[in-house]
Order: sequence, then structure tokens, then C-alpha cells
Amino acid sequence: MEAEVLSKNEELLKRALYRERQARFKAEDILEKKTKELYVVVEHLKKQITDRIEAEKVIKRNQAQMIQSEKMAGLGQLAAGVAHEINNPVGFVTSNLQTLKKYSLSIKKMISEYDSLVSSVQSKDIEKSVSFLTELAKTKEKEDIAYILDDLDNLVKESIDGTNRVKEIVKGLKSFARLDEAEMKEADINEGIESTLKIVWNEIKYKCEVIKKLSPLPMIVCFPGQLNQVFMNLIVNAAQAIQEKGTLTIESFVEKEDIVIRFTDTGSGIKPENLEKLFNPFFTTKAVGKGTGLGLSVSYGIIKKHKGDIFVESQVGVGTTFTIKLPMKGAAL
Amino acid sequence: MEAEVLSKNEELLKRALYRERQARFKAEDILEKKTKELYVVVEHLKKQITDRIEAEKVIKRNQAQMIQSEKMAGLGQLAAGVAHEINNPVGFVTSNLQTLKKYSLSIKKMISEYDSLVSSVQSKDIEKSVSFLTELAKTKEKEDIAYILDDLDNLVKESIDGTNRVKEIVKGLKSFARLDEAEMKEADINEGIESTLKIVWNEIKYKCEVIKKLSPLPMIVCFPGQLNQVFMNLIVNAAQAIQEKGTLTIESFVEKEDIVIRFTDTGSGIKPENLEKLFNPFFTTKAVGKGTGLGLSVSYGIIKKHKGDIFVESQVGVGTTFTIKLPMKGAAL
Amino acid sequence: MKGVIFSIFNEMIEEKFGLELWDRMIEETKPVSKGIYTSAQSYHESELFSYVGLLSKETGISVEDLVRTFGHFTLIKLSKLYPDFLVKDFKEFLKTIDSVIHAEVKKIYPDAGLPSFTYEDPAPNQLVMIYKSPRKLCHLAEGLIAGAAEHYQTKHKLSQTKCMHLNDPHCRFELTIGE
Amino acid sequence: MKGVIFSIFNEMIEEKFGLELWDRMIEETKPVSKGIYTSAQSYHESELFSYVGLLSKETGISVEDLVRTFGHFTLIKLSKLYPDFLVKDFKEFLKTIDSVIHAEVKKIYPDAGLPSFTYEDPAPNQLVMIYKSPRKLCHLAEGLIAGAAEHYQTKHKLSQTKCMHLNDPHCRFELTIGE
Repeated sequence: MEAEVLSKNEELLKRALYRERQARFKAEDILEKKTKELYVVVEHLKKQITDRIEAEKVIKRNQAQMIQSEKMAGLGQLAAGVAHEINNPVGFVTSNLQTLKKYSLSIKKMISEYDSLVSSVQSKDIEKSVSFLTELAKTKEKEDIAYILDDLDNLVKESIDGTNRVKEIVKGLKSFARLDEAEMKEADINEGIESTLKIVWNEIKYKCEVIKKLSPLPMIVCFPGQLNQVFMNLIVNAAQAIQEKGTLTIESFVEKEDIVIRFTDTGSGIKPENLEKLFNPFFTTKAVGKGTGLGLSVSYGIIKKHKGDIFVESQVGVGTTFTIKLPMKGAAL
Repeated sequence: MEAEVLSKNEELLKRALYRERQARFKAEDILEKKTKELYVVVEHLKKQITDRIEAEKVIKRNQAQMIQSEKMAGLGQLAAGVAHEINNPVGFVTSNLQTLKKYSLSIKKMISEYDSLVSSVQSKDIEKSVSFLTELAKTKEKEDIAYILDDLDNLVKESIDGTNRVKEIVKGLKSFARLDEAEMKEADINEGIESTLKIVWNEIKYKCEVIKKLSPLPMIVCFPGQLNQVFMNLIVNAAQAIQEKGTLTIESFVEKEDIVIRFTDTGSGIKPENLEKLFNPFFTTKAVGKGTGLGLSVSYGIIKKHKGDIFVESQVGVGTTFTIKLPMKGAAL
Repeated sequence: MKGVIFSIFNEMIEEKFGLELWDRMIEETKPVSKGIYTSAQSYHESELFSYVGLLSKETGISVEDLVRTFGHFTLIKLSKLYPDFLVKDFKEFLKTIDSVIHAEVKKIYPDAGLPSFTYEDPAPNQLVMIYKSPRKLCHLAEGLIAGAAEHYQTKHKLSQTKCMHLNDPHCRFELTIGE
Repeated sequence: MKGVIFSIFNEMIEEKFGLELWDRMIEETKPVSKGIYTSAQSYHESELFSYVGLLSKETGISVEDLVRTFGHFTLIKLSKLYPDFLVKDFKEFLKTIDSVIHAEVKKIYPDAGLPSFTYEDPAPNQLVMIYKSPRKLCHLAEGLIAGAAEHYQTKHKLSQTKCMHLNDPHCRFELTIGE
């Protein structure tokens, strides 16, 4: 009996030992599996990190290149635009001046003949004087003095107009050069719109009729050059959105505490799914190489820096409106 | 005896069970500790990843800003430079034209008086004709016709010179606008140097005398605008390195298979420790806001793209020489 | 249900009733786990319910009392295994169960099915604990609380004013701490 | 030395000599581990050496032979625990030990002190394994190789031409595989 009991106990203990050992094996097995699994996760995460580090290096490298190409594109655009704008007036002024040079010769010749006449009159030699007249009339005819005298003023006036146009462009450039200014200034937004229009005129004139509805605005403290950059982006974008010919309406007015500037084009419009991404850096719907997609995000940044706001509404096939609101109380930027 | 043996077995089993259970506890404990530890590691790695993602966003944001400010700086510089260059000739051409307008009036008045004389001569009224002479001489005196006739050609010639200068600038701009070109072209490096000099002239003329030693070069296939950008960077850098007044010598010549272009300034020189970092992106010794430190790294990139090389030698207090070597066999870029 | 609970239950049965009963419980209830438990795994709570049901039949003690006793035993065991979680006093300890202890358990066993506790703290010597669990083990919770009170040598009165077994949406323990 | 080796040693002793001897071995050699082994940990190899020394004294079998036998036993056990590592044939398996099996072990137990194997493969039916380990357990390796040969039911001849016990810098096993 005693032996039997003990033997039963032994059986119990053996079973308990078996269970315990199996439990240990299970625990050890789970430990190994989990460790392995976590090893994989950790390796994966580490790889993600090294991948990101690589990607960041690429971003930095690309950054330099992108800056370069943006800068080049901008400079090229400006240089080409200015060259084109100046070329025409300078061309005809030069040509007028060449004509004036010829006219000058003719006039001198004429006057020297007149002076010969004067000499003969002075010597009271009426026969000789009269005979000069034929000569004179011939020269006058030959040199087309009547036309010259008639044309002279036109040429000079036209040339002055030409040089004035160049001067206007120079003024526009100077105003545009204020882009570079690091300091805030009082400025008239309408003036900024006007001078920006002058700069980009060459680029947009074939595609859009520009309708200006600019109400008088109070001066505001701002970075005028930066705002001009925003205007330029919006104007050029509008022109690019127009397929053949269209209208760009630029309005400015005061509304409550804000100056509102609105650019409405009759271009192709923006798809709703793109509308919300519009101000993201590097978002562009333009073909590769046609734009870095920075214009609007930079504009957004500039407007935010001025404590203002920029909105867009658009309907595909109808057009797009960008609205900028700038607080008049210049805000301590 | 039997009972004793069994009892001993029971003891053995109990001890084995105890050890087994302890081993299980140990395994379980290690599993928990390891899991916890790995949890921490994984969290840490995940945080590293999210941190990087944040950092990348910042980089992208900054990138947009940097591009913006670089572009602005470049545009401002160009616009201001061009405006300044054009302003002067256009100014005096306009002023000359105003003068010509007055001269035209005087000449017309004079000629109309001459014509009165002609009429009286025609009617053979010698007395009347003679009396006109006094009038004529008075007008001639009053309108300073002698001076006008003398000055006329000068004015026109000077004005033509002025418009020609503007035309030259326009030509320079057009050449500079080729910056934007994406295609390779045959180009004359010397021409690129000359047109770049024109663009930056305004910025450097007060500080450096430029000595050009340009030997005739064969045309090479290249991105001419990009090379002009390199030249511009080096020329502007040289001018900035000069404290008050100095010399920039620009040489070009053929050496073996290469075209060599060398810019030597008498500026302040570069410290040896900076020399090796010079071509790194974002390295700059200029004050904050004065330069992004991209110019030379971008130049380096452009020259490398042309399969060429760019070197720098410098001695503090003496000056700096940048040497560019471009293979003439344009290389399949 | 976490394996550590089964492991402790095993220990309790061995300690209080002997290995023979534990062996027999496994024999008779035929658990899927075959009675092999490790804290590294979870097991179905029905295994525990079967053991307790059998034990109640054998001993004549009610299931509720057995579960409560087991809760008490479990807390004492756990307090030895994880002394770091035994913060300064009884009330503080009870308040850390949900936010600290269960949070830590989740880190190690993300798939652990833990009850939720929310608290009301109406007075310094009072605490309301609201227990929610699909397992409806409020008696276990009660025993755990009692075990904690013993560990902290703190007197407490507990009245359960709501119970999921009475179709309440949760169980509500109202504790008065101290004499 | 990894706990799994001790755990298998324990099993071997129980299986071949009974629980009594295993219990006595622990009693007499007084290991730091108290004979409590889990694969989750490492233990000092001196514990194994003590057991084997005692066993040799008790049985009159040489330590080398015991270690070899243990290696054989271990491989058969491991092949059941980790069947995935048993690649297509004997030779291939031996060649994966260093680069695959030990690499995997390292992932789970980065601190495991594993021997290194390098190989020479002079002919299809030959393989040279060069064993290096501060533990100098070439007889264990030999037993493991024999165990693997049994698993693959592949005949082999092994001659050890260098041995760290003879002050060689490493042990060199030259195997001829097949009849």
C-alpha cells in the first residue's frame, strides 16, 4: 500500500516534470522566435534609417543643382525679357539717328548754298543772285529739304519716345531690383503691380489682355521686392494657364483691415485634386524642366511672412482666381 | 527497502521538478527582459526615423527658401546691373535728342528766313533782299546757327554711340540669357568671357582693373551659358576678394588637349584651411546673407559636367588663382 | 489570458492542495494546453474556469470565493516577481494598474487581453475602481485588491455596487481605505 | 556555452544513466548554475567539463569518448529542434555550419561564444574542416559530425590531422564522404 502510494506520487512527479520541461521548451522557443522576429524588425528599421540618410544626401546634392537651375532659369528669363524689351526702341532710335545724320548733311549743304546766295545778295549782284536760285531750288529738290524739315521733328520726337520707353524699362528694373532688399519699406502695392507687369509684359502680351482695376491703396510696410515676386509668379502662371488668348484681371482694393489683391485668369483652371496641393513645395503640373513647382510655395511663404493669406479658387475650363490679403497694419514681421 | 528506494526517487523527481521550474522561470524572465529591451530599441529607432522625416521636411522647406533667396539675389543683381549700365547712355541720348529738338526749331526758323530772302531775290527786289540780310544775320546770331551746325553731327554721333552701347548691353544680355539653354552648342570661350565681363562690369569696375590676355581659341561644344555662370562667379568672387583696388587678370590659352582659363586676382587670398573646403556646397566665408556658398560648388559641378577640372591656388595677402581646364574634344557629356 | 496567471494557479493548487489534485484537474478537465503553461504565452480563460469549477465541486467552496482567494494569492506572487511595480502605498498602487502596469505589460505582450480600469478619487481615503473585461473576473480583481491590501498592510473596505454578472455595463468597486 | 547544450546534456544523462546520476552529478560538482539550465542563457563550460570528468570516473569511459558521444547525441537532438537547418546533404550541411547556422545563432544570441569553422573542399567526396575555439572541444565537433552523418545516413571517414590539444593553432578534420 505504502509502496503503491509512493509509486503513484512518483508518477505524478514525472508528469509534473514532463509538463514543466515542455513549458520551459515552449518559453525558450517563443524567446527564440521573438528574438529572431525583432532582429528582423530592428534590421529593417536600421535599413530605413540608413536609406533615409542616403536620401538626405541626395536631397542636399540635388538642392545645390536645383538652386543653380532655378537661378539660371530666372536670370535667363529676366535677361531675355529685358533684352527683348529694349531691343526694339533702341533699334529704331539708332535708325532714326542714322537718318538724322544724313539730314544733318543735307541741311548743312542747303545752308551753305543759302549762304552763297546771301553773299551774292550782299554784293548786290542781282543777276548772280537770281542764277543761284535755280541752283538752290535744284539742291532743295535733290536733298528733299521740304520732307526733311517736315520729318525732322517726327524723328526726334519718336526717338525721344523710344528713349523714354527704355527709361521706363530701366525704372522697372530698378524697382524690380528691390527684390534683393532685406529691409522693410513703406510701399504702394499698386506701384509694385505696375512695375512687375512691365517686367513680365514681354512674356504675357501675346496671350492675355490685362484688365487693371486698381483702387488707390494706403502705403504699407512690407518687403516690396518679395511681393513683386509673388505678383510675377501669379501673372506668369496666369499667362501660362491660358491656352491661346485670354484675359487676366488684376484688382486691388481695401477690405476691412486688409489690402486685397486678386488675379483672375480665363485659363484652363486647376483640377480639384491638385488645388489643395498647389502651395506644396515642388508640386507642379508643368512638364519636367518647365518649372520647379516652387513659385507658389514661395509665394505662400512670402505672404505668410507678411502675416497675410493667399487663397485659390478654380474651375476647370473657366479659370482661376488667386486672392491675396495683406493686413494694412503691417504687422511686426 | 522498496519504500526507501521509491522515496528516494520521489526526492530526485522533486528536485528535478524544482530545477525545471526554476529554468522555466529564468527563461520567462529573460524573455520579458529581452522583449522590453527590444521594445525600447525599436521605439528609439522609430523615433529616429520620425525625427529624420521631420528634419527632411525642414530641409525641403529651407530648400524652397534658399532657392527663393538665391534667385532673388541673382535677379536683383542682374536687374540692378543692367539698369545702371543702360541708364547712363540712355540719359545722354535723351538729353541730346531734346537738344536736337531745339536745334530743329532754330534750323526751321533760319530756313524760313532764307526762303523769304529767296522770294525777294526771285522778285528781283534788290533793296528788299539786302534789307533781309540784316534780319537774317540777326537771326543767325540769335539762334547761334553756326554752333548748331557745328554741334549737330557731334550730337548725332554721340547719340549713335550711346545707342550702340545699349545695343552692346542687349547683346550681352542675350548671350547671358543662353544660360537657360539646355542644349550643348559650339561656342567660343573668349566670347563667353567678354559677354560675362559686360554683365558684371558695373559690379567690379570700381575695384579691379581687368587685364585680359585671351589667346584665340578653337570653338568647343559646351553649355555656354553654364560656363558663363562659372566665369561670373569667379569674376565676382575676385572683385569681392579685393579690399580697395586691385587687378584681375584673365588669361585663356590652349595647352595640350585642353583650353585653359585662368583668373588671377590680387585680393586678400584664402586661408589654407579653407582652401580644401572651397568647393563644398554651402561653404562660405562671407557674412550671413551675403552668399549661400553655392557659387563655387556649382561652378565645380559645371566644370565636372564638361569633363574638365578646376583648381585653386592662393596665398593670403597676395591673391588667388583659379584655373579651369576644359578638354577641347568636347567629351560626350 | 496570460500564462503567468495559469502558472501561479498551478503553484497555488500544488501548495494548498498538493500535486495530486493539480494532476487530477488536468486529467479531468482535459485542457487544450495539456496543463503546460508558460508566461510567454496566453491560454484560453475557459481552462481556468474549468479548474475552478472542479475545485468548487471538490471543496464545496463557491467559485466566487475560490477566484477571490486565487486573486489574493496571485497578487502576493506577482509582488515578488515584479517588486518594482509596488509603489509607495495601497491607493497609489491601485491607481497605477491601468496606466502603468498594464501599459508595461502591453509593451512586452502587445496581444495581451487586459481588463480596463477607470478611477474616481472622491476623497483621500476613498477610491472608486471601475472594472471592464469580457472575462467578467471581478472576483479575481477583488482578490487582487485584497492581496495588495495585505502587501501594504493597509485595511480597506470594498463594496461592489455594480457587477457585470448582474448585467451592469461594468463592475464598480467602492473602496474605503484605512480603519 | 549556450544553455541548450547543457539542457541536452541533462537529457542525455537522464536518458542513458537515469535521473539519479544527473542529480548526483549536480550534487557533487556543485555548479554555479545549480543545474538549472535554459537555452535562453549561457553557462560556463567548466560545468560541462566537471560533469564529463565525473562521468568518466564513474564509467571508466575516456573523457574524449564521452564528449564525442555527447556530440553525437546533441546533433540528433538539435536536428529535431531545428529541422530547417538540415539542408540537402551531409557535406552541404557541414559547410553551412559556420556561415548559416552560426550566423543565425548570432542573430538571436549576439553574445554566444561560437567556434569558428573554415573549410577546404579538395574533391566532391572530401571536405576539410578547420576548427578553432578557445574551448578546444574538437571531440564534441567530431561527435556532432558523426551525428550528422547518422542523420543523413551517410558513411564518412574522419581523420584529425591537427589538434589544439597537441599545441596546433587549430584542429583539422579531414573527411572522406561515402564508402
